[in-house]
Amino acid sequence: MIITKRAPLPGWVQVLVPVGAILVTLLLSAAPILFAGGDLWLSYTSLFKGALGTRYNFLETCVKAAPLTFTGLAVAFAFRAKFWNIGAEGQLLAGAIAATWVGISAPALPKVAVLILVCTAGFLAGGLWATVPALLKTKYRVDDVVTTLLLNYVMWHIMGYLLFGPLQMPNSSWPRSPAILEIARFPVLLARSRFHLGIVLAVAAVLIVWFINSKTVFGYRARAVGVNPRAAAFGGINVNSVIIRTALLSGGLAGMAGVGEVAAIHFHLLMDISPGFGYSGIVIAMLGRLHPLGTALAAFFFSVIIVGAQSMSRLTGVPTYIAEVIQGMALIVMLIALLLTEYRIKAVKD
Amino acid sequence: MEQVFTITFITGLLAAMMRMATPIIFGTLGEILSERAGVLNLGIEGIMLMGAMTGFLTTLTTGSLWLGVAAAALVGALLALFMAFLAVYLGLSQHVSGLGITLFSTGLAMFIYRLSVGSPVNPPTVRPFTQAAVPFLSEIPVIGPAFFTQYTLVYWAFLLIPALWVLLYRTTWGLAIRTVGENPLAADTVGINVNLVRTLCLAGGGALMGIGGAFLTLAHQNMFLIDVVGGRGWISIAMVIFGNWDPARGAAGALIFGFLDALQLRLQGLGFDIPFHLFLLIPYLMTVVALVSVSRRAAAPAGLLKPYRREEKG
Amino acid sequence: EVKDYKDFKLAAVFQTAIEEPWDGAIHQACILLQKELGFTYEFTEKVGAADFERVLREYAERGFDLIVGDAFLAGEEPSRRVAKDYPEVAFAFGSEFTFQEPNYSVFDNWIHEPSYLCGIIAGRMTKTNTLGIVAALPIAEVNRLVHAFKEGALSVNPKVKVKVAYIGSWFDPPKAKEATLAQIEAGADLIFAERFGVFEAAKEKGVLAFGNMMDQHDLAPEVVITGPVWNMGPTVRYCIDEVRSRKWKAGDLREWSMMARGGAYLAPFHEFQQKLPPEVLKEVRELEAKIMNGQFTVPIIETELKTD
Amino acid sequence: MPADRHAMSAGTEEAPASGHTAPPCVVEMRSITKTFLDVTANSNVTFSLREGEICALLGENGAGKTTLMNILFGYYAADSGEIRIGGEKVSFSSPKDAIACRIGMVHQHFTLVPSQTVLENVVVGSGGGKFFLDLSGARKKLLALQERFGLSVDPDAPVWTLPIGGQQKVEILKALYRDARILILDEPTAVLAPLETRELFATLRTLAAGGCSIIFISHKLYEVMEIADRVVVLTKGVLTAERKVSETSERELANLMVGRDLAEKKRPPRGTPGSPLLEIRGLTVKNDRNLEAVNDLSLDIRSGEILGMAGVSGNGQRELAEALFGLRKPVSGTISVNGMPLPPARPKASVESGMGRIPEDRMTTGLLLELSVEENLVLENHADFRSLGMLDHGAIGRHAERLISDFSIKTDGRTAKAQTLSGGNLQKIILARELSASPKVVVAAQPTRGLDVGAIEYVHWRILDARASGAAILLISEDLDEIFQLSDRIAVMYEGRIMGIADGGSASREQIGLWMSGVNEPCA
Ligand SMILES: Nc1ncnc2c1ncn2[C@@H]1O[C@H](COP(=O)(O)OP(=O)(O)OP(=O)(O)O)[C@@H](O)[C@H]1O
Ligand SMILES: Nc1ncnc2c1ncn2[C@@H]1O[C@H](COP(=O)(O)OP(=O)(O)OP(=O)(O)O)[C@@H](O)[C@H]1O
Ligand SMILES: [Mg+2]
Ligand SMILES: [Mg+2]
Repeated sequence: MIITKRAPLPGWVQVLVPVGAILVTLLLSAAPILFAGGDLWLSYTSLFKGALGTRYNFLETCVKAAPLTFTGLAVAFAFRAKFWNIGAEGQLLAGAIAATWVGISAPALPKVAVLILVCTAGFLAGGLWATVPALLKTKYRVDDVVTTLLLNYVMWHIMGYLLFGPLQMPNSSWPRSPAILEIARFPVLLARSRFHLGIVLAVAAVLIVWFINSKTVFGYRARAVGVNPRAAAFGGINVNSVIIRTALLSGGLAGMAGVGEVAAIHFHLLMDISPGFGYSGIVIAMLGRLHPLGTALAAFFFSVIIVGAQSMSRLTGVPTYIAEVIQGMALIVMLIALLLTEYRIKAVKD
Repeated sequence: MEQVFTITFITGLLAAMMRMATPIIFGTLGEILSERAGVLNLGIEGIMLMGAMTGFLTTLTTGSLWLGVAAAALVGALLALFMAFLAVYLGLSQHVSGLGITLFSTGLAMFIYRLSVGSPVNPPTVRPFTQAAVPFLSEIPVIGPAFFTQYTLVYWAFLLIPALWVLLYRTTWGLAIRTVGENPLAADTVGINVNLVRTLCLAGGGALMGIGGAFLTLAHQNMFLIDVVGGRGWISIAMVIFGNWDPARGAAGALIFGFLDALQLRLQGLGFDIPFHLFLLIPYLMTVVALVSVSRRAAAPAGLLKPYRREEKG
Repeated sequence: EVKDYKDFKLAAVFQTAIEEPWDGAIHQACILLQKELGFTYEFTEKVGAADFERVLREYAERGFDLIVGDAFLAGEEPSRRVAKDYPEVAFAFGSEFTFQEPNYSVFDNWIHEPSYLCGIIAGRMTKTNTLGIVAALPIAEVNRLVHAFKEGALSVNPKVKVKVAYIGSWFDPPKAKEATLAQIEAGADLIFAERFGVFEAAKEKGVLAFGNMMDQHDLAPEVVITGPVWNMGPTVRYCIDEVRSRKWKAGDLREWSMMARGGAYLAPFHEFQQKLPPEVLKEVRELEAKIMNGQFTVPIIETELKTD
Repeated sequence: MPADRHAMSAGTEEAPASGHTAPPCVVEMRSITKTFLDVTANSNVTFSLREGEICALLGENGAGKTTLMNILFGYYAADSGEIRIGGEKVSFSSPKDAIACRIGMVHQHFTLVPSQTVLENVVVGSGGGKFFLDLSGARKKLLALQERFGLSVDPDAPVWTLPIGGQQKVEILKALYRDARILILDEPTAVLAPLETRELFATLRTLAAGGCSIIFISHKLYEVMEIADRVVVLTKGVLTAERKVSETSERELANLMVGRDLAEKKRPPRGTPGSPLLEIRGLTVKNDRNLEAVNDLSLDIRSGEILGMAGVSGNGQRELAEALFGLRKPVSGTISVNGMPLPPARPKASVESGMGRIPEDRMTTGLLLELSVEENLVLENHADFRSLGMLDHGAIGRHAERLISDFSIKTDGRTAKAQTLSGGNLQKIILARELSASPKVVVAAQPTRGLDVGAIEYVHWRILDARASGAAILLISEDLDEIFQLSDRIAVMYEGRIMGIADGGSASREQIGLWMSGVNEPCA
């Protein structure tokens, strides 16, 4: 089997391929469903109904897409500058912690001011937490993959400490913080749903990152450092400062995901505030080819699968873990599909 | 405090270090094998979980522990072969392929487990490996009970360290593997089948990861529960880099980590009035600190993360 | 009129996998009653924090009569929100907070009484006067039990000291095992196993242990003396009947989880019926009776328990 | 300089004169065609090689030389055509098969593992089914080969510690270790200094005399004239001409390649040099091995003057250039540009000092291959196109368009990715970026390495042009012809020191050659 680049495909094929990928995924997921004795037709219909079928479900899918978009952007932006940030999870937690802290003790200010305060706190917390590995990378050449990864656990336990200590709800023995003040909560934008301000912020973030990447001096430098640090340095770009700023922004974006979960979903801090949004972010960024818009699409695609598959498992009585199985398959199939848009595969016996 | 320096405490601590380190050593060695051939296998976390699950169910149904270990190794290898298909033959991003496999296998492991055991009052258990004392050596005070009264798989792990080292540095295959990992083009132009080498290394590594998972459900424990791997795969990845892609150093890292983990549990037992979460983060923090000290000479295989396509230019 | 069992629909929502004993206890009760009474029962395990509300609404929308589950942490607000939106549906949730009118009741694992009885056994049996406790997290639900265990032991043996280790999660048997080994090496000769993983260590070191939540005898017949068992049967049965007969109102269901109502009991001794000294068994049975008829109340202490 | 040329080609006689008793064909490639996406690299090429023959392959960059050889080596699969080795029809699916047919190839871009030792690099893949490495046995065999062909390198030295010349020896040894009888060398001399080239040629002659057949690719016509028996010319993938060396001339070959006569290579008269613009004082720089590569070096270059820095590769030229570019921190010494001292290890400073900087490795240091042409053109001065944090893409575009036309860069447009451009055109991007701002000082390291005659001609013209506009130019090159063609003064670097400086007009190749080999007494 050999693989060779192919001439660019026409636009409509480019569009069709992902659609095809989704169909293939459904086909493949038939195996585990039947294995578990589920009803295929019901599964497929409930999958789509669960994710997009009703107004509420569709909006729920958007709700799920918001944090995924933030972490996806965080990773995409970092990876572009070859800062291998596997730590979006920890940065998300940092953001959540800061947002909670501000949200609990918010000063008496107009709501807008408080919200800005909450977001800034979360953004900075995530960003600063990400600059730790960035500094270790630039100062001591410590591999960023490991440090970002390990610091996720560190932050998780720091959160654990806070939730059993300073941040614990007074009359509770559980690892939970007090609820944040009304004034610090994201407004719900559509009645009878959880469609909140954070979703709009996520969309805004997509545009901002796209703008930074393609229009600003910093974006140019980040790209230069990303494709060839040595050449960038030769050209007079301060590689270290670019990496650190990248980390700050990347971590900040991840932090915003945490802010959203606190200020719009849970209204308080708890240990499992993130079902691995940070790690999914890596997958999503890669699916989106590290491009902001692609990342947003990937995030939505992913939440459709998550939300849909979960509801499907309930309606068909298939163990809920099928959701992750389908996610995994969807990811891999989509990846192969995207490959086929660029390459053609020739079967050749060695 | 004086309790810290008693013989039993130290012996127990060292023995615990060995047990805690073993699954991580399996994972680390498996990952080193893959990465030395130029493939980062982020599927490790999921592969270890599948190994833990398959090993457990096999033993549960057949009653044979060794069949369980074999099954775990087999499943690990198969998942790694799938990784090879994606990352080596198709040349897909190693990051995503690996994470995809972890996602997929994590779900699959629980899915299969639930289907096969349903929801009993108590989770099913197997009669696990018992510790086997090495004649004579196990007599030595402290050392004996700590290092030479262990599960067979622990001995395996520690024998695998020199074995992998010899494979990498003293055999023609090892030289081929290292060359493939450093510069696939160089390997190809001397007639080495780059993709085949990478595939075999992934498969071998996957088998080790699977066994590492099985250790948790067949030796250290006697039941399978969700999260039983609990991030040990990710830690292995960290140890590979900590160990600078060298089997001995990687295993040393795993031991240090196991030591700290065992220590923090014991310190809790001694009843210092420190929030236990601060104990729990010691191993991770220490590893980061340790990394700073070793980082300067860190040198990843030059071909890591790069898919090899012959007619790709530039 | 009273709704027929076969038309009755019960749903359960769990935040963890059903191997987790707390949720497991609820799930087991539902399964047993379903077998007995033949109503419809559906459940979802491992519901993520952010998904909790959606799952509840889904069941409510699908017209389930009663929804039970554990609401701790992530579930507290969402479940109460949803309950507001669906007054015709009955909700009964494990919760650290109180009930909510008109349709949201709360329950919890009030099995400190059998834990106290275990403590008495431990206090009598220990030779080193050192007991081990391996638990998940220092939360009220756990603290109650471990304190009761300790109090029980002290009530018969003032010299007793306890060692406590928190493993920091619901599942990490390897960690729990190592914590146990550490305690045994430090002198503990009886372990209260609030979590999975303890029995393996006990077996290897040849010490005895107490299970938790269910009759865990089968997990390790040679080491599990007994243990507090939480029987959610009475609670669920009570809820179902209230709902069927339209008498449902919000309240605290705690009494249904206590010994007097059969919601909690001491697991059967199996082999240990013979192995334990008769006088200890006698003592335990006597106090058990006192608790049942209200002559004795076990203290409820919910603060974090520390190693002495 | 025909005189020295003759001196160099002394000994061509040893090479087996083809023709008299025609030896058998060892290689026959019949109507080979290979196309990549948008390029036809080889179209219907038919080529053959006789036993013991040295055949040169000529052609502009991108003519398809490497591709053709990669096909012969089994590395690329031809779209059509057939290959016969010793009369046998073969079909190679990988280099493994070619090696089995005793074909060896020294690639244009080395295929070595820097972190491994010479020995490991040589023996890898030649285990012969054995499981355990037999390094001692391998070492014996290797030393024997070194002995026989005068290719001396320390078997236990890690490859990254070797100078380029040494690395090439390793490549050749790799092929010989596998008993290659057909040896392909793709631009082997592009990176070699004259002395090394001479050694290489000696080796090749021994090989050929021993019946080994050699294909030799080079852009240097006089080398071809010296070493080859026969020349084959590729143009845009088509085999357009074939000549016996004995029956052709450099001039004809150049014409056959480029399709036109090249301008007569004459150095325009030097103007009167002005004030010193680049001053280096007591500069000491360490290399990656932490040894002193540049050793207390001092140098002045005046306005309107080209100083050619000759020297065998690995004598500190790279480190000198990197120090000037701010990529490497000097241990001691000062560098001042136009009177202003440069802060150490600050690339930005060397950019802002108004130095035109042409780095040695254009791919890894000079360019961002995955970015567009226009983005590469503003690498150093993109800040000038900034307005409140944003880049003025309109202005950048106009800037790019101007440079593309001024420097006649061949590209699909300013937004095309740099990597799709050709070697020569990539170098043009760098020239445009570095020279368009009429810099006061120019540091050019190996500016024509790997380029074909046409491209070289263009680069030289640009450098002379810069001199005419008053720049002080440091030309670091291992190509003596280039040095002699351009330099007003010629300095020779040996082990980090300057052996001597001679006047470009009157210097003799002997003198420079002696200096390059570290001999210091002036020759009569
Ligand atoms: N990586 C690539 N992928 C696709 N096409 C390429 C690639 N590299 C080069 N090409 C095509 O091949 C053409 C010629 O490339 P090449 O480097 O051989 O040109 P060249 O003849 O050497 O030019 P010059 O003489 O200026 O060096 C390029 O202009 C481009 O169209
Ligand atoms: N793998 C590839 N993918 C795409 N284009 C290629 C590839 N290899 C070669 N080409 C193109 O094919 C043509 C021939 O390239 P080749 O390297 O054979 O030329 P060459 O004669 O060796 O040039 P040079 O003198 O610069 O080495 C060029 O246009 C080149 O860009
Ligand atoms: Mg070439
Ligand atoms: Mg070229």
